[in-house]
Amino acid sequence: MTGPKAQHAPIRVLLFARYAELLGTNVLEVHLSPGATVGDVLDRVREFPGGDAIGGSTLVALNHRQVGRGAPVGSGDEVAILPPLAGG
Amino acid sequence: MTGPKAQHAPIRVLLFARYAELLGTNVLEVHLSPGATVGDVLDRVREFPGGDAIGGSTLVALNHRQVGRGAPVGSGDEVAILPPLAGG
Amino acid sequence: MMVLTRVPIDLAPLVEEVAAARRGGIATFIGLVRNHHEGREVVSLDYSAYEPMAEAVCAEIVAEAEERWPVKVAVRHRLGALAIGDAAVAIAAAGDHREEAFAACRYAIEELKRRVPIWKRERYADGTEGWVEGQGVGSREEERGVPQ
Amino acid sequence: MMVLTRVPIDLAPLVEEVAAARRGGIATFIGLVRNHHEGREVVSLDYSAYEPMAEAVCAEIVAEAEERWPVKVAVRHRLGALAIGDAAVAIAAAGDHREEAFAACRYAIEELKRRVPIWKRERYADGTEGWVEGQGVGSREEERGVPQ
Repeated sequence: MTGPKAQHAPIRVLLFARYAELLGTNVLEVHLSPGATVGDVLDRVREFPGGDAIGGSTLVALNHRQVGRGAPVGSGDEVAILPPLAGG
Repeated sequence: MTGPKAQHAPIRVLLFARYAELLGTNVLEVHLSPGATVGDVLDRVREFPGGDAIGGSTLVALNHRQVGRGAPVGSGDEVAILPPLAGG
Repeated sequence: MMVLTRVPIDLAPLVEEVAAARRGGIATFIGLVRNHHEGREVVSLDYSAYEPMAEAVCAEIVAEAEERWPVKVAVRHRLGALAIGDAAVAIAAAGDHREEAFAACRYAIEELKRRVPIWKRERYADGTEGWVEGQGVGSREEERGVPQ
Repeated sequence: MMVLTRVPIDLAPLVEEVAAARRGGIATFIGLVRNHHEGREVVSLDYSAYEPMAEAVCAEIVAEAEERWPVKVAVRHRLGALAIGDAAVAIAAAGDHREEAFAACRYAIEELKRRVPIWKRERYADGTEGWVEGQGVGSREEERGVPQ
């Protein structure tokens, strides 16, 4: 029942501020196997040109909520990689 | 050199809020002997009708500055007897 | 700028008075006339002051705050008849950073309540009136602690 | 009410939003664009946000403050190009008494700076530009302390 497409669910990754500048885009799409986590998304994004600037402690949000590296991600999820915040 | 008039220097006493209401006036004039203190002014004011309501810990100002009971007063001084404050 | 005013207090001119290009944070406090006090329904009130002393003490408090922190502070206090919801007092404190702005604003309102000769007479829904004896120096709560 | 806005922030509507007849004290905070940062002269800046998350986190912070203290809180944060002296953020907190108004206002600005996904790019007098890495979660200062 599970074909090759299901094994490579597309996940939308948003980049902001310094990270958007370094990677030259505000949005990426990554394909990961079922069971993938936020940590896997980060690892994949770090492979893009400029992605190695994303620090190990970078804040990540999954569908608008802060999550840890272990949070599972799947098709349709929106992962946001957030550089150090500077509001206020 | 010092006549009877100098021994009875007039001191202007201002009353506010509850005290003005109790004594029926905003201002009194009291005459005291040279060497009199704020404490003497308070004792004299307490002799006026309604004056016994002025509490022992009442705040007193001499020429716009808070002072203790021992501060000397003389002719031309303005003594203000201040009920509990309620600004703000 | 005079502290005491008989017209409604607007916060905007106070904020402008303290703002400056190098200041990053402004903390303000507005004290409003409440519709209740110690369980009684308040309908309006009157503030009166020993005016020259109140101006002098407020200027002193502002100077103290500005000496203690790198801030600029502005204060207004209304006198006369006030309705529920009217601003009785407003304070603005601007500093380079929010820590000192908050600290100076808080200092100013606490000292104002403690030291400035202003009195408040409330009118209640049942038709009675009464002087409010607040938390200032000389209040009943403090009577035992004040040296004679 | 939306938190994020691209038009100048006016404090008055925030104060109105939180005021009510039984509330006696309103504490506010305004964060302004400063003309200097870490020794460099700033001429203007741009704020950007992860907008839906920023709205959600601000709503969460307001709800936390209103649960922790008996207060009503309102928040605005500006986005886009700002000039020196413009208000970047404004917070108003109204409570029965000033203690809770100050505490809630302070809580809201601290949490906003720590948790809301907003970024700031400064333009300096020497023609260069730079991202400001503030005190929020994920900032360089905190990197060592954040669990992986």
